[in-house]
Amino acid sequence: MVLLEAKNVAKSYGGLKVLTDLNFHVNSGEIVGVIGPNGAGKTTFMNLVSCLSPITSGTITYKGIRLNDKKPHEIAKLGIARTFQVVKPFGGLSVLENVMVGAFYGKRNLKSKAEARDAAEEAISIVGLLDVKDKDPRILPLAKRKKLEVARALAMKPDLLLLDEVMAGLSMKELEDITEEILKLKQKGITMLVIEHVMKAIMKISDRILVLHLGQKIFEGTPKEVVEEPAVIQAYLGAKFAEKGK
Amino acid sequence: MKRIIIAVILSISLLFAVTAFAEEIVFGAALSLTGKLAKEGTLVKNGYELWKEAVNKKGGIKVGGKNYTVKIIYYDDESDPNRGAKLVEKLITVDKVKLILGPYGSESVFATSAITEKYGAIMVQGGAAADKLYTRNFKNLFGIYTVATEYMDDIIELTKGKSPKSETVAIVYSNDLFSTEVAKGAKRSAEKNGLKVVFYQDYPKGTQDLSTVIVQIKGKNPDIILGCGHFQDTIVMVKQLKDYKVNPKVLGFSVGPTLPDFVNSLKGDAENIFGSAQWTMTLKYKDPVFGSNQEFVKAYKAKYKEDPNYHSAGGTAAAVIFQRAIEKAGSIDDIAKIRAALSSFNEETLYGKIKFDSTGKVTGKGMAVVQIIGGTQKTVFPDYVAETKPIYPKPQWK
Amino acid sequence: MKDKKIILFFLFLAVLIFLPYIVSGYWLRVLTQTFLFASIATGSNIIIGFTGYPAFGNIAFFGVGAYVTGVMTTTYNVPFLVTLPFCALSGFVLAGILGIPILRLKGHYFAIATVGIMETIKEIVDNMVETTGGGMGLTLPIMVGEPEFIYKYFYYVMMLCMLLSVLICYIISRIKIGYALRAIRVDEDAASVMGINTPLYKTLAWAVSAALVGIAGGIYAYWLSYIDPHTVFGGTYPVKMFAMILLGGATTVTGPLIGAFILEIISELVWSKFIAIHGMVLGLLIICIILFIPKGIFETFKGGFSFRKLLNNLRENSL
Amino acid sequence: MVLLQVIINGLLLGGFYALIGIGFSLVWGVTNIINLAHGAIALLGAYLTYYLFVSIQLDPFLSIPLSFVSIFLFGYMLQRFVMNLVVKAQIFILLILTFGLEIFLVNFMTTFFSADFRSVTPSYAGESLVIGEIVIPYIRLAVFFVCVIFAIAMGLFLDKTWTGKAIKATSLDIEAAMMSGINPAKIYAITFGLGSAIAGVSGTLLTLTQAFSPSIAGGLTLRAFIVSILGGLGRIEGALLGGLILGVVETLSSYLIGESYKNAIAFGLMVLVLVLKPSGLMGRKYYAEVKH
Repeated sequence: MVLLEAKNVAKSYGGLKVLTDLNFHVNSGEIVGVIGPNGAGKTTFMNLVSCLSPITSGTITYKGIRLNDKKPHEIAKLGIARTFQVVKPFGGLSVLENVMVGAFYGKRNLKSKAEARDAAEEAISIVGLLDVKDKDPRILPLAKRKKLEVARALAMKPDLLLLDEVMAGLSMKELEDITEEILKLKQKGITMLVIEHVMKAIMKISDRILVLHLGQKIFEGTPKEVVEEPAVIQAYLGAKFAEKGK
Repeated sequence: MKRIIIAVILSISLLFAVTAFAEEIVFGAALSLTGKLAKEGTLVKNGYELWKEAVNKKGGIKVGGKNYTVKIIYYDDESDPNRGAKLVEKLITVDKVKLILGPYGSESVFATSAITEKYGAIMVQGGAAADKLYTRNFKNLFGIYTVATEYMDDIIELTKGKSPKSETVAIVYSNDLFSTEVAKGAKRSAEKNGLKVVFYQDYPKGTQDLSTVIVQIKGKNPDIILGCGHFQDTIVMVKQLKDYKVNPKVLGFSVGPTLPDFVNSLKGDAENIFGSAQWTMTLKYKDPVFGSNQEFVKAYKAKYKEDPNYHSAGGTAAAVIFQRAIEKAGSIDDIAKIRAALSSFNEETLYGKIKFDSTGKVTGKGMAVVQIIGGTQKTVFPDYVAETKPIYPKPQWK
Repeated sequence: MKDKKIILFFLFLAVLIFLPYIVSGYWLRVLTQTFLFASIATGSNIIIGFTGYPAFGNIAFFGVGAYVTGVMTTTYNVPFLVTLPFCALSGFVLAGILGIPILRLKGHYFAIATVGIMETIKEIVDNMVETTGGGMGLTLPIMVGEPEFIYKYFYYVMMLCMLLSVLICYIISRIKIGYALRAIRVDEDAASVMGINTPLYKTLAWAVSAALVGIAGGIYAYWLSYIDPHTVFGGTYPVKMFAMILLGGATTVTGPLIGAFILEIISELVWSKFIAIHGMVLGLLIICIILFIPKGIFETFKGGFSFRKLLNNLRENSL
Repeated sequence: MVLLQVIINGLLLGGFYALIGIGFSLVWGVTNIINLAHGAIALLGAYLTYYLFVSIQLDPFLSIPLSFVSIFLFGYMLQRFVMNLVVKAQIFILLILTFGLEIFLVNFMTTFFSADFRSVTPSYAGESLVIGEIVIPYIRLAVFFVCVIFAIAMGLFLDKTWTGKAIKATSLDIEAAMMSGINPAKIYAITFGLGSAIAGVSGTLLTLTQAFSPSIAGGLTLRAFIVSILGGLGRIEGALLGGLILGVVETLSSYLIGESYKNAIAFGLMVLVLVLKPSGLMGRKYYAEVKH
């Protein structure tokens, strides 16, 4: 079953085209990876799905509902949750309270504090942050803050989870942990769209991979196909050369 | 920590330590010593201080054969009427003072007199001219300023019978309590005297530009222009009237020409402008404390090294009247007796012949009219106190 | 810890309730004034501290409330207490309507827009001479009764107003909405993707805040019995309000209240000793609060007083 | 004809407003400080001019350089040793800090210069250029030209000099600027100094056309507010345009609607622009837009 579908999606800022003519879909229960060099339009696409910025043309549908004119909070109620590449914990609220916000306002829309606390604790235990649940997230190390992002999104009880570079900057051990957690979540029936630079991890978790380059889809296929696709390799190598040139 | 506690205890005890000693008569005043009315507030305070020194030099206030040294407790209301009210309450309940000398400014008097009335204390004020003060049926408020609605009467009176005849008048005013009342009174008085009011317009308090108003006035070409505002807008108006070559026969202001800064700020452009004055230095009145108005002026100059104006004189006069009423009442704490003495007051003071009507406002005092002639203000009206004849019509701008 | 706080609060409350039978009229007035500031600061803190929108011109609703009571009691002879719900309502509706466009702005822009609104409302009131008396101000009917009674009356009414503000803040901080507001304060994008209808909650927060400030304005008007546009819209109120919020701690329920008490009592005790220069002292005091204890005294001195903490605060925000 | 006169009056007034706004806008755009003490700083320049005129009869136009230099130093020190200490704090903390400064300065001036209203009237005051029915006062015209010259000079300074470019760079991206060797503490101080200096000059010019006392500081700041919002932050040409618009709007609304409504209309306009186009009538996306 198709959960999320993008048709001819384009986004431009003034004259600058960031995404052009993107067509693709995510099925229920899948993990879809999105890769591409910097500036490929990955985060832009994610912002379009979560309605943080308006779509220039084309449509995105989720469960058959058109998302173009929705507000971010409406999307959240429909069961889409996301994390941010630059983590955005709510400082001044404890880890537990951070996650409670998700339980209160996500798809669950809980009313009572007790219920929200239970839901939050469950999400926290999934990512393994129980020991720091009363701490202010601002003092936690990056890995834990990234986990907090995931926990907050999970507390919303999403059907579709958008993960924006949750693995960047983590150690090998932490990477393994988080990969495992993501796979566990998949078993729970959560569909995921994962933006990632860490190739090894994304190859391991993804069912399918979407490759973006300069705002365009250059390839879509299984991890194995992606590794063998010349266009992808060229895009990455070209990008690397470009970076060296700087 | 210990030191902090000691400091706090000390400051609290200081606060409560202010009690009246024997043989002292204590007055209280909550004035604006900072904020937008700091200037006028300080002048009124100067007036009170001068009176206090003069009286104490003579041995104090004599009541029932006993001499009481005058003491005045001051507080600063920061030009905030609400704070003024609070401080008067402090004067009455904490400092136990029931003789209150008024603050400067209609808003402040308005707020503080409500407190004195509630506590049965008494206030004599020489610092507010709003008519509204006297429409509240207060028994314990006496004011010596001619009220705002009568402010412009004498300037209009002055133009009567002069030639060439003035027929039209333009009135502009700042939209605050005092100025609005002045303008209303001026309009009424002008119409009563057969003048046609061709322009009547308010402007925001403290405006920085009046060019549009002046261009409009120019179109009407009135014989008389009356500005009812405050010093700041008066200066702007004079400058711009000259800029746009508007030349009326009479240019008069409610506030401004009577203040020494008027000539300092405008130099030659101040020439021949009329102003209403509650009081001027040259008025020839006798006074029970200083002997005469001239003596008061001399004493003031000696103490403060500057000329007194109607603010400070108002302060002194209010205090003088208060003192005379207390002496007549024969009691320093019987408010009813002091009130009766004030109600029946009829004496000449440096501020003029003072009588109060049943609402507590001064009656029949009138205003003096001054004109800037040769860089100084001269009293030109009414005739019996005038130093010189008014210059009419006003010559064109240089 | 929590129990101790609540016990302390009720102890404080009990003292306040019995105080009028011990202290003089002047001190009652000082306290009433303090309650007034505490109400304004606590009410405003809902939008400023909880939601993170620096509504510098929030005093606008204080003025609106004052004029609602003023006009209703003078023109329509409505009893004073009956006007108070209307003060709240007018603040609520006005902020609700203005909030929709204005709350799209952030930071400085929002702060300035609220100042613009405050000045615009002031000028409008100034020009509605027929209804409001314009610059001439408005005289309210003076309450009949013994001064003793009147002062106790306003003392208790203002105290109730303050307690109402604190109570509402407390409730907001405890329930679901409180979490939404605090999330909005830290990061609006993150809050919205978590399902928080940010425009709605922001507007709601501002409206509640305006309603509380409006009630305070209504009581103030009847208490002072004379209001004019220049005193009720602006003056030093906004900055005093902010200083109190900062001093006590912006993110807490009782912080602004404590800030109000500290600042007002200090000014009572100290100001009269520095008549000539107290304006400068006030300015310096505010500058020092900002430089050394911007997080509020409780946050800063949690584990006891030390100069090092002051210096740390100084270092934290410097370039 | 009256309408034309009113518009000319508005433009002349607008020149002055522009100058008040430029400094304010510059400081806000670069350092992200809304300087509520701007009006009070302008008055420091006004008092300097006034006392120079009274004591040695120095013509106000000649005291412009003195105002500029001395108020620049004042502003530089202030930013370097006070404002820089909290410049990274939340915005309302900065707001309160500058308000505290305003209270301090106003009371300082009241204590030492008295609350008296002052004004300077040189011998040539009141002379006007008369063309048909249109009257253009020379002083206002001169004030206008000084303001425009300062605006242009300021714009050139920012565009053509290294310091100017460093200021612009800092306002765009402070981290990138730091990495290219710019010391932001110094740049902020220079910016605040310049903003203050221009305010000081506007204070100097103020003495010629109006009466002033410490109590008008707040009103001046509010005008600066409106001008910067109308024009767009940190943009010199924007502030110039904003000033002119404000001047004309004030005189026109005063003529067409009523003098007492002019402030309401000016503030209403500001709120409207904020809501509809927060980056100002001439503002572009960058500068302060990205900073919240």
